[in-house]
Amino acid sequence: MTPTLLFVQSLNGLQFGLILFLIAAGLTLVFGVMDFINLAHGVQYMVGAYLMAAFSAWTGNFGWALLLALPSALAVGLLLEALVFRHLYDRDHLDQVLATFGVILFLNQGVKFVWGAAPLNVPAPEWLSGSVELADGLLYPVYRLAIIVAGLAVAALLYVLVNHTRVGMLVRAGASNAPMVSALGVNIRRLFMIVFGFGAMLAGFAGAMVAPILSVEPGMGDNILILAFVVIVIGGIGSIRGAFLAALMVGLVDTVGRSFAPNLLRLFLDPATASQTGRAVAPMLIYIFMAAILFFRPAGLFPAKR
Amino acid sequence: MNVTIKTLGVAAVLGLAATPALAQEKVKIGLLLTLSGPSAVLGQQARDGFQLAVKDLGGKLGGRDVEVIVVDDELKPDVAVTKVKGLLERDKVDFVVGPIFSNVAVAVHKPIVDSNTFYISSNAGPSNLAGKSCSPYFFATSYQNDQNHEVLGKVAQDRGYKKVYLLAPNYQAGKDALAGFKRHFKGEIIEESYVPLNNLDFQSELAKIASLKPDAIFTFMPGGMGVNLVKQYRAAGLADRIPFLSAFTVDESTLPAQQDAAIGMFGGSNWAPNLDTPQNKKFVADYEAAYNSVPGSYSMHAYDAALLIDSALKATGGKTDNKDALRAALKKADFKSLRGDFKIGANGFPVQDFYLVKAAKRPDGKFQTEIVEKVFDDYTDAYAKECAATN
Amino acid sequence: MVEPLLELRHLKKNFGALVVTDDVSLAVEPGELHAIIGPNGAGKTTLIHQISGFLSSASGEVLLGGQDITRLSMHERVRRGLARSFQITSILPGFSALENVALAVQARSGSSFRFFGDASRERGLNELAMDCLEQVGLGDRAFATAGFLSHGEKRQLELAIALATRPRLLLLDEPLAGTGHDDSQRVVETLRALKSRITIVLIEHDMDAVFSLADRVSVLVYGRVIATDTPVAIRANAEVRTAYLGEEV
Amino acid sequence: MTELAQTRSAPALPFGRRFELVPVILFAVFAAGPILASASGAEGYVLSLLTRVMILGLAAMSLDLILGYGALVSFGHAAFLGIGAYAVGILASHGSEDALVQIPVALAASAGFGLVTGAISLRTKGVYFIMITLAFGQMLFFLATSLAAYGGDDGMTLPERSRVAGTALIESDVAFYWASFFCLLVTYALARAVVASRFGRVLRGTRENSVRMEAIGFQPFRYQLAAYVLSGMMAGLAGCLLANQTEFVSPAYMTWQRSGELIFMVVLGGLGTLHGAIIGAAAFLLLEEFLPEILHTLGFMLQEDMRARLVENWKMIFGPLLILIVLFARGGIMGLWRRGHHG
Repeated sequence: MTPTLLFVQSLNGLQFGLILFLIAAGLTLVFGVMDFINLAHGVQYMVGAYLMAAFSAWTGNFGWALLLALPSALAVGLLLEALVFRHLYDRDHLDQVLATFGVILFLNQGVKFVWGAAPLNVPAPEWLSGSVELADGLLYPVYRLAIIVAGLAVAALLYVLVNHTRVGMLVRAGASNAPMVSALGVNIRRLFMIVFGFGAMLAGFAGAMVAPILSVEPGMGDNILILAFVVIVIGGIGSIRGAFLAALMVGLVDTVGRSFAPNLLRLFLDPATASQTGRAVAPMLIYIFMAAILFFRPAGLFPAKR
Repeated sequence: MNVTIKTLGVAAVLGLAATPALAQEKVKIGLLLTLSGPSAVLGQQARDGFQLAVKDLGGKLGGRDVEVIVVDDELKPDVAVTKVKGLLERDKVDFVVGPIFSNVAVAVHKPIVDSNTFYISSNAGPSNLAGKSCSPYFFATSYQNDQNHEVLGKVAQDRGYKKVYLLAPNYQAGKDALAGFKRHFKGEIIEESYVPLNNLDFQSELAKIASLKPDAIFTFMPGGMGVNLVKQYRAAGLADRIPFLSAFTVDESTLPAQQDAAIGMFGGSNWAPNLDTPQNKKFVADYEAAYNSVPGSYSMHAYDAALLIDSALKATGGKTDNKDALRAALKKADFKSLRGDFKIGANGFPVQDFYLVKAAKRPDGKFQTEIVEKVFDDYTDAYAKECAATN
Repeated sequence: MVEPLLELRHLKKNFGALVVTDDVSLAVEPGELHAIIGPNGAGKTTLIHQISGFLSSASGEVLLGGQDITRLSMHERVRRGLARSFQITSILPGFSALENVALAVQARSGSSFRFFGDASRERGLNELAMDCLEQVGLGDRAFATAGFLSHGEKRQLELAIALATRPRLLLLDEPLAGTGHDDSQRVVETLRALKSRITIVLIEHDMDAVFSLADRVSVLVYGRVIATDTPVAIRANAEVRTAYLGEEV
Repeated sequence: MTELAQTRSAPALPFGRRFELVPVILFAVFAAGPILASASGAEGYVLSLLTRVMILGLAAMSLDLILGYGALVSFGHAAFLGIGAYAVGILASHGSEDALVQIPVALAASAGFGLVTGAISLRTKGVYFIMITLAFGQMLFFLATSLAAYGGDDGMTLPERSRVAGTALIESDVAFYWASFFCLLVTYALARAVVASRFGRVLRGTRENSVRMEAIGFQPFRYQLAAYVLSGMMAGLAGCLLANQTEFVSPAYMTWQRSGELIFMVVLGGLGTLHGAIIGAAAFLLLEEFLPEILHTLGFMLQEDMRARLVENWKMIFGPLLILIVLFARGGIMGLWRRGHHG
């Protein structure tokens, strides 16, 4: 393993982690502020990617497509909130899990109904395609760098929003004590709607951003949803800072661990066994990581004060 | 899940009036395919291919009216077993055709052959069904899974590649694929890389490939994984530098999403849409007209499965009760396959030609695979000798 | 001098920079009813949490019958004879009143790792539970679902649950809070009947009740005990009057 | 999760005091299964469907024991199904085909896995508990997919059903049906006894108010762990049956989706009644099986291709149906039934 390769893998982990963060941020806010488990958050990511594919085919331009996809993702989120989620805030977690699972089934099948089962293609914009040479023969796609930049920008924006605006103050207060916020005379329903729509848009943004590098297909949000849950649980529910750190950690553990686990094991085992075990262990790494974190910190890294 | 094809019903009524002698029961065929989830597109291709064949045959197989019952196995083996029992015992089908995935094929194999029903695989060809667990009730119109990988191994060997990088998902079919490749490739494998199943991001592997600079890579990356790999391989600038050999990675089910990114990438197959026979040209044209997409081998195999059943029923005079006679007729495979040369081997799997194919853009803007060269002639799979069945 | 049943030595608890109880030392004699009073925010409930083991202490010791129980968890302290009620009623709302108490009886009689036999029909448990309910005057409500009892009844039920663990020491956190006049009379009568048999530490804001029930009173202000004495002496204590009573009486 | 327990309490009446109609009807229907099956003309299919309902009903019921009575939302319960199934498959592939060996091994393995993962998971609460159980389930799932010797991701076919004391007692579908029926009935009776017992009362008390339980001298952890292990063993038994029913063992039995479906069945049927979970499993599986057919019938006025599309996309109906059930049928099917009987 050369240092350059390690560097590239870390970049990949960073990029993957930032995408995870975009999804997890909304999830953790919705969970922290509203105490609402939204399994349908993953399909909002998928919807974002499909909207991107549709608008990209329609306009033929990446920028326009992104500009159209974002408000549309927001609209879809608000529509779902009004139709389904709003009626579930007072329910217990199991009801929420069930109903949002129903939304998953519907939307996964729905996109297939509308766009067909075959994966869709979204071309990357011309000025972001191609790659830069990081080291001799080691190319890195520009678009990935763009994702990293966009992800960091959104993280910074979120930091400012949550820490330096009135809505952000309410969100933080709501995450630790919802009844208190509503006692302050804040329209809690509207706050919920804003948080929800914003979370949906972030997930949609993540979906739109990855559309050119990943295949847009039904069910693409299911596995990433589980990872997003892993992230918010490691980070501590309701904590944006926790979600950010946890997302990067999960991204790095997965990406770097996957390529280095067999090498590491080779220090202790003979090569054949090492590669066999490495292969078996690699997909488990994230879960082992989560179980270990929760073992030592049962409420995640940054538990909300309640 | 009980989807009778109404148009065939109409044809049946007409047929009934014309030839009262055939006023017998319909021949029932259960199509067991994955029609939900991310892999549904493969099941749809197979379903459409089969139905197109039935339509081309005038709504009849071997002169008998047909009822096609399509069920979705949801890619869950235990669900598939229950649904297959429904096909066998409630619907009393005469043939089960399908499925797409090997794990489903293995799970339903026992209930089907135990009930002495003919099982025609239109895609999955796991090694144990070709070897140790072969059955006189099992036939395939596709291939044994390893064979497409063997094509690429042979090509890599023949072209004199010294160092090859292998990449597959970490599950049984992935391991089988790499084993299949290695059967004919004798050069150096500089790395065998496995990614988790349903992995969608290949940056780490691509970084490794770029640093190792192999003569070629070989990969087996079906479905959405393949779409991602191809796009990312192209974006990383590797496509023009390191030949991309693959199986089930660039085909008609993934090309609509890969598009230009896949052009020039190699695959192995027993057929391609541009295979130059009149029958095949008509099939591709009809399929595109009916379903608005380029047919892949999934459709072709299912189409041939219908032709195979048709030929056997013709030979038995439409009768299905004499299993031995029906089996003998199926074995003869007395029909003209879309892929040309086609025989059924001792283990129920085809003996056929294999080609190196390449993804290309057609003048009309659609994408398809095209034949580069024939790699194997009348090729039998490696497990046939393990099959002790006396069929 | 008799050995105290409960002894607190230099107990301290802080939440970050906020010190809630500070250097609390206190001795409760066997058989007495020891009331702890103090203004809101004085740290009374926190002190009860520290004694019962619901919260751990930053420093200091808790001794029960001469044994150090500072490191024991709440359920272990219960087994050593320390029972408590909560300021905000804590019962099993879905269970009947009788079952609430029977479960407490079950906790100290035999193993609860019995997987067979209908626990709700165990006569031994039910009779003792009924007995406790009657002691607090809830006998006629035994089969009512606990969640549907009136507020006063819930407080009585909590008392019955605590009694059922056969405590040597009972910690009561504002048993009269939120009760109406009639209910509070009943609770006071119940406590009066109990005080001869069980040592009680009582936190209460109702001064009439405190001064009519207590044998001794400790005054807690800003987390510190400023005085411990008989009710009469406390009333006369100048420091207490200025710090606390002066503002209220 | 403790916070969700307070809103959903089991009926206050003590157990076993009154005659309960629902479980009697339920088991009567199962007992009549073979007659229904032979009358339907598709005996094997109906039997296999009902057997599947009973087996997954058993798994769902085992989950209800900790979810409905202990408020522990295990999102990795399918792992136990997998342990049971793999115990059968692995032993069979090494020549131990007797259920009298396989079942004890499966139960011991489930108990061991439950003990270790439970002891770690129970340190956490609420959603953290959900996620850590998911993590353990996923670890086992990936482990199974890497067992190349036992079929890896493809799974493996059993040569035949387990033998019982050396005989092919459960080889026929009818005999296997009765074996599953027997397992379900015995486990149900056992679970009923457990929830009514001293142990069960502590478990239920912990669900209602775990602080109160500590304040009367119980350590909830020990009881929750015991219940978790017990529940895992029951699910392990269901896994043994599932392997025998499909004569096939696969990692697909322990995907997180399957764990989710189990939770689903319990909530659909109604928490904390045991038989509710079985009814939930039946409703879920039968709906999954027949919804396409029902849609086909309902869609008679549609054009043929629209109708086919509707049937193929049955999940688009299934999803909203679930949402409606949650929104309008609180307490699941048992909740509906109870409301119907109390005005």
